[in-house]
Amino acid sequence: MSVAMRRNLPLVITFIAGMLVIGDYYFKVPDYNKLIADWLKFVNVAATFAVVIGMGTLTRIHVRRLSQHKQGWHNSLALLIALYGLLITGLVLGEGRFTEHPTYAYWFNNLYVPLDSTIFSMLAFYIASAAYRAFRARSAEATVLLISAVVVMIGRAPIGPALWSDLGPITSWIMAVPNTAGIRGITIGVALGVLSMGVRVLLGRERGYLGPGA
Amino acid sequence: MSFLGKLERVDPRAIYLLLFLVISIPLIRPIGLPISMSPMTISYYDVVEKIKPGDVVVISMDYGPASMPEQYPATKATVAHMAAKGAKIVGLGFWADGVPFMDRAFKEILGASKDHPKYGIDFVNLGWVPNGEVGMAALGKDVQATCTKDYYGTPIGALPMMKDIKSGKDFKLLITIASGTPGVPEWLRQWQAQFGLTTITALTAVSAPGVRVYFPAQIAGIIEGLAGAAEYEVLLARYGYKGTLAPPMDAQSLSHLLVIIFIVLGNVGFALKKYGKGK
Amino acid sequence: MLVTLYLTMKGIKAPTIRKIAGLDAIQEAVGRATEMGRPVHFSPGIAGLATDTGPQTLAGLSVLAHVAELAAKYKTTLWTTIRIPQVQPLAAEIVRQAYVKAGAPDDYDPDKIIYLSDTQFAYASGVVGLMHREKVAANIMIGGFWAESLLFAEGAYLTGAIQVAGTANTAQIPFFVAACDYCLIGEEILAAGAYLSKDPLQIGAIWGQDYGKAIAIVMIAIGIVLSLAGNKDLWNLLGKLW
Amino acid sequence: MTIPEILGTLMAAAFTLMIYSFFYKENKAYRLAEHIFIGLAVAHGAVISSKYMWDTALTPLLMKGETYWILPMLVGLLFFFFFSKKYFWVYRIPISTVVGTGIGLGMAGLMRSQFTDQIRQTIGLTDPKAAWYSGSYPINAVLIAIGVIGTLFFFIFTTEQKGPLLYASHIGRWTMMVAFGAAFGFTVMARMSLLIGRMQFLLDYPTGVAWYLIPVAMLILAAVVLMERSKAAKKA
Repeated sequence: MSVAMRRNLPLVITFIAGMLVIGDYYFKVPDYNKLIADWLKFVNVAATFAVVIGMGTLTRIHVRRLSQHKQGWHNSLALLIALYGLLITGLVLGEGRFTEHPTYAYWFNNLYVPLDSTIFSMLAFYIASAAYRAFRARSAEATVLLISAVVVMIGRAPIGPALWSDLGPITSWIMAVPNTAGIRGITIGVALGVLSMGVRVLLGRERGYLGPGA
Repeated sequence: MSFLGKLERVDPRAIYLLLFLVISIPLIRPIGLPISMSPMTISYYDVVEKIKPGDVVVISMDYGPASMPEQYPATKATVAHMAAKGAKIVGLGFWADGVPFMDRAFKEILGASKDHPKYGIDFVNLGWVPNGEVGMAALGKDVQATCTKDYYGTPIGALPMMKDIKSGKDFKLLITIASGTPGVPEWLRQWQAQFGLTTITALTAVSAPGVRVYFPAQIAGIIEGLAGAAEYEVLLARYGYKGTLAPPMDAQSLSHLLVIIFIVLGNVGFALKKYGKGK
Repeated sequence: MLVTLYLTMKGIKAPTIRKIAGLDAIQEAVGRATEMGRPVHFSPGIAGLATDTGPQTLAGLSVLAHVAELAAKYKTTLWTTIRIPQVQPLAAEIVRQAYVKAGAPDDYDPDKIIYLSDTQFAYASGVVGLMHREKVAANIMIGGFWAESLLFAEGAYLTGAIQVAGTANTAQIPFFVAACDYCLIGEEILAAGAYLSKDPLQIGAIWGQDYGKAIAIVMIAIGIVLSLAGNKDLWNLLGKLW
Repeated sequence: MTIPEILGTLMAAAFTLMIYSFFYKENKAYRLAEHIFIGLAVAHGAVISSKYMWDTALTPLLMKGETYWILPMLVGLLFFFFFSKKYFWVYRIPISTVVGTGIGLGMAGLMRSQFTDQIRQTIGLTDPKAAWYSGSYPINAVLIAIGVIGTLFFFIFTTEQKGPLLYASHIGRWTMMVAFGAAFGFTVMARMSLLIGRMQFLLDYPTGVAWYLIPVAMLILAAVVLMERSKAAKKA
């Protein structure tokens, strides 16, 4: 296949796929809309295969570490056992019930779920240390950031309004007025940015995602 | 370096340890600090309060286990409130990991889920609806075709209350317990905009500011985070609902105060350093 | 926007783009990592490609191309972590080509573009762990980020890394602003591809964006006056668009 | 509680503490938990994807004979050309399908929900009877409009920011700073809630078995710290 085609085929497909989906929003033709609903499922099914690439490369990295007895190889072993153990439980032993199989659910609920919420909860510590570090009255702008953060933080604490009854409304004002304005301005900007980016990608001008020189 | 000078650069580990203590102590020994009331929570309560017996309400689990501590109390309280008002509840979820919480809430509030004598008559759990926003659009157009079976595998035709529920038009109220995508904006685009349906939501506190811009025009009531849920529990006390959020609220208040104290200390240290040098 | 694209294509006007400090700082960050002999970490965010936040990931990948070229040129180790499976081959290809372009194809190591599961917090735990073990000196994150934003930003701060971060998810920008050295806000990341490529046509599209904003500004200014006067005409008119 | 339940709870608690040990510093316990988590998460992702594929494509294909479902699977298989040196570029076919669809989804309806609707919300009718802190109170409506306009000026890229434009974009910066501070302060609540949730798990009855692990973890931590101190002392 020619080089030109190799270069252009992906761009043509991108363009067609994008236009199909955009058209679905603006034209209410039942048959067409149904086709697009199926198209989205098509794309999701096709995209699913990429999971194997991720799994493959990760497995390769850790098998290599394991076989070379690199530092921390036992962690690689643990990773591979966890990966393939759960995978086999879900797919082979799962009797077609996948995640609903009791053995799967046991490991999922007692390992996966607590790990997930524990990592998430680390944010509590980090938000405290980040606040301590970042909120210094270095400049006028930083002071504004600091004050609005502190006011909202007290205002949103369950005890806040009990300390000072006007805090509730002041917090609401900050959230309703400057916060709304700032977020809305950014949102409008992002909408235009996405539109412009979309046009660039659909017309094949922005190809950074295909690699430099693609 | 003097003690005050050190305030500028405290080892983060000291902050972590203090935070750990400040949160565990009230959980072991509750203090009973007061709880305030936000207007958004009141609106949320008022909307549910207006439900008449027999009104069909859809409640969607759009969160996962990670935000369960924050979202589940609101889920449970909302189910209790709807049950008290005699609503016909259609439970479902667009997050696969979130749907089990619907089942759990039914069990904890109504005593049982699929084995309940009124299951299929007063409430159903349609389970996970895949494909995010696309799925929402499909569900709005045709409920029966999108959810052919409920969470427990019963065909939708075998559930008496689903007989008259064909599309998004047949609902009186939409409640999404949301924490990300798909969540509020998707529901607004696919349901609220299409059917003019009254919509209320319980959110994680972090997604709340982004959603507030829709209040009150598109979203009629918001429960914001755990504090919102605690306020809602207070309002529900008149129905005899027993909440669990008072001790966590103590921990919450204290942790906020701790963070503020650290910010103040940091700034004192910073100011001393800055003006100390100036001399 | 198509009009401005047309104008730039015909060479009638060549707009210039203002400085975006965050993007210029990338070079500084990679340079500093090189001096310290420590690696760089890059994340293109966690937004799936086939979702409406996908454009943010594409924006991140455009920046990755730039970062990888710098890393290849300076011979600095670059770790790229991936959450979305479909992004893995794209990122690997971008980094490989960047090394080829810099004339150092042998320095390319596919094992340094790691997929760390498509679960948000498993990915986050992996990234934080990696940043600490490898002692990264520069942490660059451009793309769609959610709650993990602060985990990465604080995690990298504790390793002493210089950080450049950007996202269009409004809820996460505050954390990047507070915890990172340089922050790209919203629209800036979407303009990054055009800014870095210096392709006049792409900049033409950015120019079109500015007209969009000008229209929004004018409409809001007129609209608020009308609204205070109790007139709803513009409001109704806008409701009929699109 | 049955034995597996108790073991499950202990396991959950142990892993919770292993993760928290990171706050002292990056260490072996955290590393192990992290690797196991990633392994589990990759597997979970694969299982969920398989289930999705099974429900969406394979069931209609095998049970209902809807043969066209073979198509996306063939397209998906093209991803594997990524591992081929020669036909490497073929993997760009599925990728561009996905990217195009994503861009389309991003653009469809975007101008309405994030552009015109946002403008409309800014210029909706004001209500002098609204509470003073509500966004529809006239003065606040004007302030919001000024804030939005300022923020938009901040994002003007192709005109140099000087003169009146600079002032306008300064208003934008200030507005955004207040917005960011507020959002940060607001989020503190959510993050503390998560930690409280974890602590409740560790401390609560009947899962209170987890309680006993905290002192154990503290002892291990203390031992590790002492060992490191003595090592450091020897070196010195």
